[in-house]
Amino acid sequence: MNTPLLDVRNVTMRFGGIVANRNVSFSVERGGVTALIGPNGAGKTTMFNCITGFYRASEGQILLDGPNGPQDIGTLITKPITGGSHLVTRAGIARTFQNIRLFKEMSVVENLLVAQHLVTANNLVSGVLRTPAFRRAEREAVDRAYHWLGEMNLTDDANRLAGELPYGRQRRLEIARAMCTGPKLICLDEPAAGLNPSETRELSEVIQRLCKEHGQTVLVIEHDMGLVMRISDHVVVLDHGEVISDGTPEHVGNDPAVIAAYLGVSEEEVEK
Amino acid sequence: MQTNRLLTLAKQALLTFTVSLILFAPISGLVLEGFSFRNELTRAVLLAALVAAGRVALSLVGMTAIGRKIAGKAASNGSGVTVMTGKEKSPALILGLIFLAGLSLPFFADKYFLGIAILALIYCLLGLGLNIVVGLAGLLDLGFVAFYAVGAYLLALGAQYLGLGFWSALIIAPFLAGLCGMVLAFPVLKMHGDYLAIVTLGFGEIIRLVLNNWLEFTGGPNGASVPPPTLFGLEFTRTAKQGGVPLHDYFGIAYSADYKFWFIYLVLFLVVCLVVYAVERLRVMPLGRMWEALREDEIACRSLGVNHVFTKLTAFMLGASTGGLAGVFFAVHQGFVNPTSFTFFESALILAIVVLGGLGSTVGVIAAALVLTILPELLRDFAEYRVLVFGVLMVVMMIWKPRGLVRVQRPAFFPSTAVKGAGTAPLSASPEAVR
Amino acid sequence: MDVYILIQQLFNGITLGTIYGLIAVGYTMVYGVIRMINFAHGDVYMVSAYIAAITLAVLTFFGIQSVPFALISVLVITCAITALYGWAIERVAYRPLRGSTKLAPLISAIGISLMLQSYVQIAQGARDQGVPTLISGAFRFGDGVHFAQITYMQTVILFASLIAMGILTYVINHTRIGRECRAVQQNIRISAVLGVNTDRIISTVFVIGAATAAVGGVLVTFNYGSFNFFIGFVMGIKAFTAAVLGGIGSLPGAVLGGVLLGLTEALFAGYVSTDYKDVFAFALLIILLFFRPYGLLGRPEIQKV
Amino acid sequence: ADTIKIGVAGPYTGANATFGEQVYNGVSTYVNEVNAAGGINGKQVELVKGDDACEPKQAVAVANRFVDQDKVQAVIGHFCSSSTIPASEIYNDAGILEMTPSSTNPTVTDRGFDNLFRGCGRDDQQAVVAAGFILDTLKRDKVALIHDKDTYGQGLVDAVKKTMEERGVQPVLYEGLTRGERDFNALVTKIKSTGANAVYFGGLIPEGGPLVRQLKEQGVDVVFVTGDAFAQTELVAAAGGPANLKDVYYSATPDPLADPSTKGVQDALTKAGVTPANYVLYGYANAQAVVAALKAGEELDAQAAWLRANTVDSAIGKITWDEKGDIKDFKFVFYNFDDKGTPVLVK
Amino acid sequence: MSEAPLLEFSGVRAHYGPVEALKDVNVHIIKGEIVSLIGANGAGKTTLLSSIFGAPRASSGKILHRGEDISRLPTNRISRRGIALVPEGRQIYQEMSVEENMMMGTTPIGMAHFEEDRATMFDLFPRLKERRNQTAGTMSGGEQQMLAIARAMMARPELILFDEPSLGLAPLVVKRVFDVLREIAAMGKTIFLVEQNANHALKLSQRAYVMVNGRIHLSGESAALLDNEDVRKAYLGLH
Ligand SMILES: Nc1ncnc2c1ncn2[C@@H]1O[C@H](COP(=O)(O)OP(=O)(O)OP(=O)(O)O)[C@@H](O)[C@H]1O
Ligand SMILES: Nc1ncnc2c1ncn2[C@@H]1O[C@H](COP(=O)(O)OP(=O)(O)OP(=O)(O)O)[C@@H](O)[C@H]1O
Ligand SMILES: CC(C)C[C@H](N)C(=O)O
Ligand SMILES: [Mg+2]
Ligand SMILES: [Mg+2]
Repeated sequence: MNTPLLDVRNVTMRFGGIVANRNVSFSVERGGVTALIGPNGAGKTTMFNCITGFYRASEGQILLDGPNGPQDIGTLITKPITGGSHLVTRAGIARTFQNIRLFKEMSVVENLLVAQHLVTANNLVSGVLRTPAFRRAEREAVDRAYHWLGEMNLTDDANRLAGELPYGRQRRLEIARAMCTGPKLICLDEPAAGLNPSETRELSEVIQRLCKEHGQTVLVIEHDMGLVMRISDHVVVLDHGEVISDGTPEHVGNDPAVIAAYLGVSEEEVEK
Repeated sequence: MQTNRLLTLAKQALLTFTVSLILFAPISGLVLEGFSFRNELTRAVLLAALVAAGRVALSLVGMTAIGRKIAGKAASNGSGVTVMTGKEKSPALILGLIFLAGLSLPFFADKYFLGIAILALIYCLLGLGLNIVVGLAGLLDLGFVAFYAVGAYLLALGAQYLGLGFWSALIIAPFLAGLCGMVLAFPVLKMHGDYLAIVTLGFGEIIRLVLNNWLEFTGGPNGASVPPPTLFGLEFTRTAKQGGVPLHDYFGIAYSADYKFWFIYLVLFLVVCLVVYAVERLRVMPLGRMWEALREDEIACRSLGVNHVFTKLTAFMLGASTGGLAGVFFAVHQGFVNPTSFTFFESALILAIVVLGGLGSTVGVIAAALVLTILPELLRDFAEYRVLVFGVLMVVMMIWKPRGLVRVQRPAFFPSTAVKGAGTAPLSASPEAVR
Repeated sequence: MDVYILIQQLFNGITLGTIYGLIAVGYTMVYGVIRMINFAHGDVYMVSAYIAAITLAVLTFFGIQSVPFALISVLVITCAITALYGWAIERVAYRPLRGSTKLAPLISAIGISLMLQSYVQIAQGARDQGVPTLISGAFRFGDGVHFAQITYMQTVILFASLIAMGILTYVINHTRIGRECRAVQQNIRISAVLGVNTDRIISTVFVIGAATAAVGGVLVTFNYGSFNFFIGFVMGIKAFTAAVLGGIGSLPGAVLGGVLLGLTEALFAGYVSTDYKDVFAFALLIILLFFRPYGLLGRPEIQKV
Repeated sequence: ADTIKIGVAGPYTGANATFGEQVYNGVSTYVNEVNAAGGINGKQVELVKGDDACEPKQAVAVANRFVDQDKVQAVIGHFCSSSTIPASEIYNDAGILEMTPSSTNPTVTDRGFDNLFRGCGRDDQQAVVAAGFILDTLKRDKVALIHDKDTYGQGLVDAVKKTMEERGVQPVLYEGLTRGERDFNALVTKIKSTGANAVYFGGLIPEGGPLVRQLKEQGVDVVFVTGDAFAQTELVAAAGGPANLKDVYYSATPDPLADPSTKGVQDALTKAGVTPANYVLYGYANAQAVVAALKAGEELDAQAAWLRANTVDSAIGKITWDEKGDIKDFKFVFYNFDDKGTPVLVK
Repeated sequence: MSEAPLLEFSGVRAHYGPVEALKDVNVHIIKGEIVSLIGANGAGKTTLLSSIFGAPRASSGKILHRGEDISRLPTNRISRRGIALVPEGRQIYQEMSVEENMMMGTTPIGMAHFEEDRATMFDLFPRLKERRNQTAGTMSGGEQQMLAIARAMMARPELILFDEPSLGLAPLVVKRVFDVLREIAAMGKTIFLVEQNANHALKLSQRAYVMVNGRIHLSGESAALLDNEDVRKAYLGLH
């Protein structure tokens, strides 16, 4: 078996006295959906923040596999002067946020164009003079933006302000925006929150398509167990900052520890 | 109903009257004379009555149908940003006309008017520069005047010590100012929002204070004189002072002090046009978009791989460069620079231009620069009431158009024909998505 | 080095600093609640100086001789009228801008600042005004030649400022109105939904801010004895600097920032150079903010993503 | 035109507004008299106010406006040297007579403009007198030099310093305070620590008044000498009462109002309800000179030549001009204060 | 409907700038009822709730509370009438402690019952008790949601508007929230519930409205809607 795309090794994250993650280890395999679940406050978002470089984990390592072997996220963000979480994105991890963070006063397409700043010819002179190379790059960027808008079923809203969109579409737009960075791994923090069941179903199809058609690796935090069970290949359960269960959806769904801590006895699941 | 209205109106009037009377009575009503005072209370009462009457008049207008319409309109233009539809008519014709009109202005205007036009254009330049920093990148800069000073003093001191001329200063100034921008930006970029504001304010003051205190080098409060500009070695003075030939002698025409103004105006006008073009381009370029994205949400930007420090730095430097450019023109126009031209109030004025124009809007900035430089001149007839009226108008304009004179419009983008429709997702119900 | 000179400079710095602190409180409070830098605050202080002098003149005119009584009535009347100024300015120039961009009220404030200056200049004339010395004398330490002193008036300033600041800090942190102020600061919309009368809270803040400026105005007027329509400008910038130094939004920070600024100025002026004392003060501010981006006592914004 | 326009430029707003007012009051008082007496060669005189707020930027705009829009025939102003210097270039180009009632900085006339006259003294003249006064009359040798970092104040102090150094006296302190501040306690303590027995201050009353007061409050035993900007009635209030003015001296022109020959000026001012402050008199005197010059001819050459050749019997005494445009032998005398704060001539 | 409604929208329209977000909405809620409102994203549910608090103000039509039009009242007066809102996206005071947030909830009625009500809330949400002094902004999403509910309850409102209270909550907590809603209803409070989780909402409520594009599209007994084919397809995700 080849190396996992992302390998989280013994990560601990503390905020003053609060330990949000304690000795967490898990890995994310290429091309699949890994779900991170757990009760509120279990430390899932914190884990995400460590993975995407927003926090520097207090202890442990997070390794992202790349062409030159595994790379430690921690060293990327602590690099002097040039270091920072943006390097993590450049290394191939994109994310969405639990509380939507779009560029509200910019149009939907522009949101996606910002995400592509690395591939467009980012040169002042060529931009002001509109060299052919620059125009080509811009055109490709716009087309790529429209491609992802299409994928997320947002083409209609392309030239609206992002802030005007209803919640659900904003969530999809965030995913589209993250995809525009061309990530190896995309981390979705509660993408289905605020969506109704049929919208959730659409979303799960979108995510599945990402994996199947684009070979995208997805790491997702979600409370909607229906979605999690449907799409994920691998589930990691956190509770009080610790991994309490790790395995296939079936395994986790039947793990008494998980049921006690998180799921409760699910009438809904029974009903279906 | 009717009497009810009248009653509230009367109440309102009375309240306004009382409050304004209390406000006006000490300051307008009792004028200090040494350790005692002179009674001018009637003046205070009159003022208070005036304010109350104004208030009632406003309310009355608000009650009429037209008034309500106006009020409604004023209230509804709250939302600031719109996205263009992509079907707007190209403004090339109008722009061309404006350009020609701008070029031909010297033939119609006298020196006074031209002088104001030059100042207005200088403020356009300043506004455009600060707009990059504040309007686009969202970094509140209260010390912008520092870069303006750098440009101005570059020419003044450069001429004095290094023999720099107008043209070489024009080329060096953006770089030097940009460099200063970078020096300032380093400590500043770690800071957030209003801390940044005060640090930039402090920086602006430091520059001014140093210019003022360093007598041996800068001339301190006495300032430094600036040589008049030259054009290919031709001078605009009556007699050659810089070893060239006076322009009027060369062409064999009569001497006129206006030529210098024409020259400055035309060069400045062209520079402003260039800067406007560049700034407009920036807004649809990756760099400009990153600035705006940073203004909207820094964390999201970082999550997209944007190096926020570097991006802010570029905004600061480009803004500073533009300010430096403006400084050179100011110096050459004045022929003399001293620190009083670079006070905090100047920064505030430039900021007012940017905000009044509508943050991020180039057209707005130009409009506001014209308004805020021409207005004080128009107000000259008010003599010492000038500043008062200017202040009142500033407040009124802000209340009237809180989001600026011109709404920001975002460009529309459409896919190239090659991919049209290709990206339609299977679950989409409406494939003909592109408007 | 003469130790009395050093002590004297410390006294100088601390009294100047408490005054900066008093004015800074107004900036900090307004900023704390509506995140607005109220550039007209310095001019409100200027207006209060005039009101104080006029009130004193009127009292003298009516033959009131008792110094404590005069001082207290001047303080009360000035605070009241200046507070009304604060209220009116907010009502006229800032409230209509609620909910628009953050910078709109800033510009409006600059307009108000120009208006106030110009209004006072026109109404009262541009010349310097003064008040007679009410309280003279000083506590002196040392012998006849070498001594350090703190004047009675400076003592009054110190105590009045500390008391004013103590009361305010208590109000903000421990009373309902203070809590509501903080609530409005963090989320004005939801505060209204929860039943907070946001307009009134904001007005209150302006009123309190103006009143503290008035306390400053009265004390400064009686201490330095002279003023004109332009004194708001320099004081405004200094106090604003103090507020930021201490961490804008924090009341104790404003005081601390003020005192620090005052001390810096006094010591630098005393031992290095008066010319460059402001350069040094601003440089210090920049350096300090570089290492503590939220000022001395400011709390960093929570950045939970 | 059937009227003659004279521009009066100065700060009518901003920190120096009080001076602008005074100059204008002086000028307008005299011009009203002239008009009442039939004007200049039968033409009425019209005054145009130009507010430059002592900012060079506005000064240039005002100058252009005077020249192009208002078409003035002479200018009284500008007030601050920093405004006069850039604005005078424009008047020079346009060939318009200019007389400044207050710009004392040497540069103003040292540039060799033929249209520009100074209706007041020069800083270097005043400084020489002041240095002599401190060293010889008051016999003080430990002098602290304080200025306000402005053209006038610093110019004056620098000139005093130069004169003193030429005479071999080193100042014990040379410092600049910041305009707009009120608290100079730190500076006062520093002065005290140097053991100075005299302070020469170059600056204006808003800073000078509190400085005097704080020197007294801290019990610093020095004489306080300063320039003509202190010849203002508000000094008493600004310094905290007459008691604080005991050892304060300032240099100024001999008080014209004490001179019986200027009775007319006095009456005119009383009639117009103008308090005769320092710059009111300068304004009045400059108006007298300019009107006299305008009477001499319509051309600048004639006007300038007249001024260089004749003596004006003005509100500040009999004045004549040298080639540069400076007043010849501008006289400075010293004033001190009595118990009520009224200035008295130092003999 | 014999009883006069506690809250009634009659012909309400509301705009965001040029966009009409509510188009002639008629909704009524009777005292003691649980009414739910479901609809797709962007249908205008949040707008409907917040128009009660005046943002955006109804541009025409009336919002009647106990028969009085409240659509022009200042926002802060609404909560004094016994209406509380649990807003979308929690909107807790980030920089205040949990307790202070709860204190803010008491604004309309004063602090008289604070201790008592706080105890009740801590029973409902033990997590809050643990974190009572934590700065609210650092709490997890779910914890914040609980706090938002608790805060609204502190005003002892008669009518509580919930805007997606289950958003971002773990399944266990969602269940608890719905249990809490039931308990709250049992206390005699009237509940108006906006939910994406239509299944849960319809099971809880007696009546429901379905909103589409700013209009009320369907309304009726919840049970009936639960069986409605369209509703099942569109909102319950069942085919
Ligand atoms: N910046 C911070 N400072 C202090 N404590 C924090 C911070 N960020 C998170 N925490 C704490 O760490 C714990 C984990 O929070 P986290 O947001 O990771 O939870 P979560 O698993 O994402 O929960 P939810 O599903 O509700 O979003 C919480 O108890 C929270 O209070
Ligand atoms: N501040 C705003 N400015 C402009 N348009 C807005 C604004 N808020 C909402 N809208 C628009 O109003 C419509 C209704 O939005 P609303 O938030 O009420 O929907 P919702 O039903 O609550 O959706 P969700 O389930 O996503 O919360 C949407 O089309 C949205 O785009
Ligand atoms: C400030 C004034 C007294 C003017 C001063 N004489 C100058 O030359 O600027
Ligand atoms: Mg989370
Ligand atoms: Mg909603």
